Amino acid sequence: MAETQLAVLFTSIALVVIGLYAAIFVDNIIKKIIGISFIEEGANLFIVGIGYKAGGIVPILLPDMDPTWFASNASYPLPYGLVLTSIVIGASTLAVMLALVMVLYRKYGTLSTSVMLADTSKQEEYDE
Amino acid sequence: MNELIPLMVIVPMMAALLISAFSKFDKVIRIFAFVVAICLPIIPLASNYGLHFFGGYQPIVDNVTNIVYHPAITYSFSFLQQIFIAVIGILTFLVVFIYLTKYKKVSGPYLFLLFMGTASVTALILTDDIFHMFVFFEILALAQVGIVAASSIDYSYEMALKYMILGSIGSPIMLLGIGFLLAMTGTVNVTDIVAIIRGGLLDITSPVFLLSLGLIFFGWLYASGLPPFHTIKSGIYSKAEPHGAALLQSFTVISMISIVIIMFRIYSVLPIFEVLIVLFSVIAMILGVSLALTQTDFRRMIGFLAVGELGFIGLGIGLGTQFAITAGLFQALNEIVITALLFIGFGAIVNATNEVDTRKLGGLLAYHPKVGIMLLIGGLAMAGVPPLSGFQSKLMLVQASLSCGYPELSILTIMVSIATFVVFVKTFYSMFLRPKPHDLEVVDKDVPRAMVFAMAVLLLIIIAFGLFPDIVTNGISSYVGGMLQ
Amino acid sequence: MLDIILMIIIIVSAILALIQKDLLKAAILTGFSGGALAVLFQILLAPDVALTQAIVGAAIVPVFIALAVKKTQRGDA
Amino acid sequence: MKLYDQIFYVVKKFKELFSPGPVTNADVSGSITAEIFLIVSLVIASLLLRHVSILLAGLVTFILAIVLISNIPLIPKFKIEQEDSLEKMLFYAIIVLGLIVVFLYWGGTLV
Repeated sequence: MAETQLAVLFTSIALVVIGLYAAIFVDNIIKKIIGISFIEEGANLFIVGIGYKAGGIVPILLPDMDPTWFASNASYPLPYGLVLTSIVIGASTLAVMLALVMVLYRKYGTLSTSVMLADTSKQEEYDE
Repeated sequence: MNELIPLMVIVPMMAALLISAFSKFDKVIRIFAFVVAICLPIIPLASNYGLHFFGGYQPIVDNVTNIVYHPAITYSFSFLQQIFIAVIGILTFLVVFIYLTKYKKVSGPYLFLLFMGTASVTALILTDDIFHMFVFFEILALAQVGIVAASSIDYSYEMALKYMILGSIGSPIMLLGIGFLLAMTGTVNVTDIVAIIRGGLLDITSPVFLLSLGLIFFGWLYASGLPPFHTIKSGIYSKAEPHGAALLQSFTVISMISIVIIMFRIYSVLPIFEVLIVLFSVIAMILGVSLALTQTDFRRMIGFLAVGELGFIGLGIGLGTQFAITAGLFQALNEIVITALLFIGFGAIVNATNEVDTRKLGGLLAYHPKVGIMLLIGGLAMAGVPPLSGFQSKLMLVQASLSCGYPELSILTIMVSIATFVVFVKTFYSMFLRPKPHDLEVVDKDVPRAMVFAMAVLLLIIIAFGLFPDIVTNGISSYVGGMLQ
Repeated sequence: MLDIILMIIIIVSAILALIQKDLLKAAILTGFSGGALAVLFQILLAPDVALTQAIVGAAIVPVFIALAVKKTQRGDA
Repeated sequence: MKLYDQIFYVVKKFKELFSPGPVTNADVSGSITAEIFLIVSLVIASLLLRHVSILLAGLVTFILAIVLISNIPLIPKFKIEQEDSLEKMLFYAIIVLGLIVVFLYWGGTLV
């Protein structure tokens, strides 16, 4: 079952690459943000994949289990704890970005990045 | 009194939550915010050095191999952390004080962001846990975005969104790096990782270890605003309110040094690590100063200067000897204070004239002599003129690079200092000394008292560090000595 | 076998979400990807992560995106 | 005479850089300082390569100096690449990420 772990790592890297592609080349800002959420999902999946133990059990110690048998069979729970935090952070970041997009849409009337987030230093430099 | 160590993070965080929850009661949160802000610099000064294990999980000694494991999130508190947390506490107090006196009606969410940012940088510098570092790094990024978006300057939302998008590319990359490290070592505690590497249990030439360095390094570049992130970093400084920008740059400096110290402890076995840091620092110095020379918006100019100064810190740490790292950290401390002084002082000018273009300003020395003199001294300190604090740290950096056998780096350091001086003199001339243009109207003749008070306090710190650098450098040097063993 | 199918669903729906012309469809496909990821976490022996991901990835994130689309515009212009 | 013309051309270019708005002495002298500072500091920084190989350092320094001096004014070209649009920032960020990873993967054990 080591193939599962390998496939998981492959999937996570694929998600990161898809996300990076979207972040650079897609012009629509909402799609760009969707792509960024894929990068975060890829990183999360990678970390869960580290903790996975092929043929193991869920890392919950029940009363009737032998601790030494449990230690050698359970998957590694530390990465799972980390990913929980990371998922929530990703969701909140996404919410803040979408809120900013909604505010900026009212000003520009378009979702195109090249209009919305273009160079602003020239306009404000010397307004008569 | 080790119970005070977690309080350094908990007090500002609880204050932030309470203030945003009870933001209806204007009078009460005004007093509450003021009291908490006074407490912030006092707590680290009253606390004793030591370790704090969250949840009380003491380190476990493996009887067979004699290796110590740390199951809890660990905070370590020593002189370095103490001085930095005290300085950031003083700065937060001054900024909150300026904010409270500036507005008739205070905004609860804005105070929430200021205190949350302070709490997260405090946690960043205290922590000994690489994932804990990542979490607070993300919270810090959110707080920074909020501070920028809350300002009333044109195009601040755009800049905040750009910072956020770049940040949400930088931080998952850093998380991937942490994941690689976790996959190799099975732990996130830095002390344990260092023990594993020193014990030879890890193949340091393996590509996974090298890749983890590359990915975490990229996250560090984003956190510290070194190239390629120098434009966005200087942009968010120029789009925040001046007192907010003073706090933002201190967040940047502290997150930079706390992440780089953790990286140094883990990766200093690889010689390429120091090469990378020196490379990016040199590029940051050159780009920051040469772009600052061509700016006409003085807030943007200070933003680029602040990025250029970050290069000095990186240079000191990249050289890797005890003296050089001490110099870099001392430079970091000076930069927090000096740049904050410059941002607050130039903010006072924006307040009085509503104008940020240096070409339209002039003759302000007659109107604001106090601010002018204090800004002049601050600028001289940034350029490294004796006997101010910038001189001491830059002299140490020049000596360190000479004694490491890199005379080119010391020439570069001196050149960048001179160029910084040119930038500052040019701006000072066109704002304060040259004749006042006819169409310039000085709107408000009074600079807020709180701003003058804040600048005076920061100036006192600059002069004190300049005259007696030993009070700081001895402690930092012994910390670095312990780190290098 | 289920895990391989889930991975294919994740990647394909991610790619499909990015090539949609209609942003609302893109939001729903993002939810597909997040939900499949939640099931994959369950297979990878992480039930607690799977619960969180199921709520966040399959419900909250698509709803947020759909709300943003409703407040702005639906077409990809 | 040719170099003089070139420097005069540089000043004219700077005028475009600061437009719209008046161009003062301080701005132009600042930009010329930036120009000289950029050339000299890049050349000095390239001298650091002597720790890798002295021949390489000499070659790189020489070529860099010629390329930089023959391409003045550099600052306007330079500033266009450092502007505030998200596309350029993202582009450089990803390029740097690629360079770091490649540099570490293939060169990490050499230094």
